[in-house]
Amino acid sequence: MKQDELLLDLPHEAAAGAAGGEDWSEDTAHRTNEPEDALYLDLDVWAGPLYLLLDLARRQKVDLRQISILALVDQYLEYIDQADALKLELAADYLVMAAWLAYLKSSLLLPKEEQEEPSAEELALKLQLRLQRLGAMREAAARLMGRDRLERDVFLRGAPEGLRIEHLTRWKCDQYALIEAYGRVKARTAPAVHMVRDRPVMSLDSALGRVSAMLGVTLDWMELREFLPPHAEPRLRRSALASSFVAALELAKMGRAELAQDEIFGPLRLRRIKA
Amino acid sequence: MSMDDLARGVEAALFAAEEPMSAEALAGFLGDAPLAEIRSSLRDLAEHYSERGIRLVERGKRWHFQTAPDLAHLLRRESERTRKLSRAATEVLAIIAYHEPVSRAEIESIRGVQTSGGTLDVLMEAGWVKIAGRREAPGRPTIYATTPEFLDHFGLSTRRDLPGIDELRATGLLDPVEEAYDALIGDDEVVDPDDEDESGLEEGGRSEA
Amino acid sequence: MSMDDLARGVEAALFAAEEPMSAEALAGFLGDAPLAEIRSSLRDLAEHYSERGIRLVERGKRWHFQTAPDLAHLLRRESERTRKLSRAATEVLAIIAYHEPVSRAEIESIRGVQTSGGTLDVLMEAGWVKIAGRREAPGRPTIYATTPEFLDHFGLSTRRDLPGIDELRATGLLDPVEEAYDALIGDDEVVDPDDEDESGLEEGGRSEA
Repeated sequence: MKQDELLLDLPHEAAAGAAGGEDWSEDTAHRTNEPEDALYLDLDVWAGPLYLLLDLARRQKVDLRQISILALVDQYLEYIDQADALKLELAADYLVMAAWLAYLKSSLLLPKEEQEEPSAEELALKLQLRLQRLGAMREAAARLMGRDRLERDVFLRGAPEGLRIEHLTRWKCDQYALIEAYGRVKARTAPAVHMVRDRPVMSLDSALGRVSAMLGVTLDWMELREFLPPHAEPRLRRSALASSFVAALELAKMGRAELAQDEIFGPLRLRRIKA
Repeated sequence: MSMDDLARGVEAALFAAEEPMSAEALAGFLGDAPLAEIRSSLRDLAEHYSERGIRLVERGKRWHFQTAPDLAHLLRRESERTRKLSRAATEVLAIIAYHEPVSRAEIESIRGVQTSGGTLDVLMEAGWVKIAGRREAPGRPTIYATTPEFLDHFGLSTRRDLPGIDELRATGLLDPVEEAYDALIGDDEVVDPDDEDESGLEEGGRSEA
Repeated sequence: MSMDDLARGVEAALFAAEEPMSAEALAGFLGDAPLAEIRSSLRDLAEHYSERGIRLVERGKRWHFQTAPDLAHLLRRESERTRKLSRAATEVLAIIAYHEPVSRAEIESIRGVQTSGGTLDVLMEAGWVKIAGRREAPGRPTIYATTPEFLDHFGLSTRRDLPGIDELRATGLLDPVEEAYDALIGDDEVVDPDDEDESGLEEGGRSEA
């Protein structure tokens, strides 16, 4: 199967080189009416080996399904010979196709037991199927082009008035968006009122009072944390710690207390200095 | 319904022509047909089309097809697009709804931003706002009010159905923090209001300390 | 000759329209008339115009007026799009129309030659062929299909009107070679390939004859 594809694909890959000449304009009616015995040498009209084969097949004047591949191969090879005799420059893909067809022919003539896979019959049948398909499409194209075509055979109105289209915009907005917008406006333009939030704090004054009162009770060292209100919520506790620390410094500055700390970040202790 | 070939040719030629054609031009086009026959075909065709959706009419000796004048109203199509009202337009609409009738200057002073004339046009095009006269004040400014369609569209039976300031505050819609935050991060980004409150609180706390 | 207003409206709309119109589009234009009535008007109008110089035709579910084909000799002119196409282009167009959607590799495998990019461009520029997405296959190749303009231009009501398409389909000529081959020789994997081939060929030969 692989080999088959490779071989069958070779010609059209090679045809890539000749692709420039592939787009010519050509009258299909003229082609099909060509007399059978014409010498087919105007290479210009062939797009590639498959086309050439198809045209050769057409000249057998039989259904493509009954075409003799062997006869076709002979015709092709003969054609190439003739062209060569006339010293026409043959595109490489024509020669590749010729070589492949010669191989196909010899395989077809060989006894079946000696054949490799895929068999010559398979290759021949596939070639035949390809030609049928290409033939069908060429015919379809010709019939399509021959239809009553717009702007050639039939015409649309030359100057249509056109249908007027009025574009209306339907605006969309919902109740929430409306109310929210109003809230936004009011909030934006409301006079700025700064609300100070009620926070649990211990002021420096009350810390000072509390620390000095507690220092009066004992002469022993006390850790700073012992001065904090015992059941305070965490935020008040943080505030109290800060205020108490400042109060302790204040007391030390006034000479009423002394501070000690044994290590960095260690517990801070203080005790009263006797007056 | 059988037509002679000349009439068919005239009909097709006039149909396909890009401009009106005179009887002479048609005759030339149709293989030098006798003018009298062309004219007779034109009359027959005009008669045939007299009651139809299209007419064959003569203008300055030249003939052309056109649609029947009484169908002009049919040959208009309205295509609708739906568009979301812009933020600015929504604000203006809300202000009009809460304060109507209001002048443009009043709208601007409430919004705290200049309002482009296009915004009011859009609201009037939408059919939600109308001009409600002029204020008897210096300059006699135009004043605006909402329409019954406005109430319909927003599912309100009366303007009094709109929530009052207190209710707005209760729903958090007057929260200034949100507005400040909006202003900070730019427009329409919707933020989870819970997140917003919390971050607002912390920020406030820090700045106080 | 009196016509109902809907038929007159349909006639006028199609006459004035710059593009072919579907029954749905007409209904939209004509104040949301019932589709069934629009369709019945279209049939009546097509009947009315069947013998005249202009025709009402359906192309891919869209309708338009055009001149009668037998008057082509009077009106014929060459336009950009009717300039003779290269044979390559006409074949590629036919292959796309009969096989759509189809990839470039598939087109090339039928034609046996490479297709220059220009050929597809010409067809796309004419508005007859469009890219119809990608095939969900290795390499995700671009696939091509015909357009509504293709139907318009070649006077086809639907792709089923493509000349000979039923026959081509029935005879398997639209199937790929491999598939046709497998169908011919019988699909089963058989132990002895030589036998298989032989019988397959013979069978194929018989069924073809």
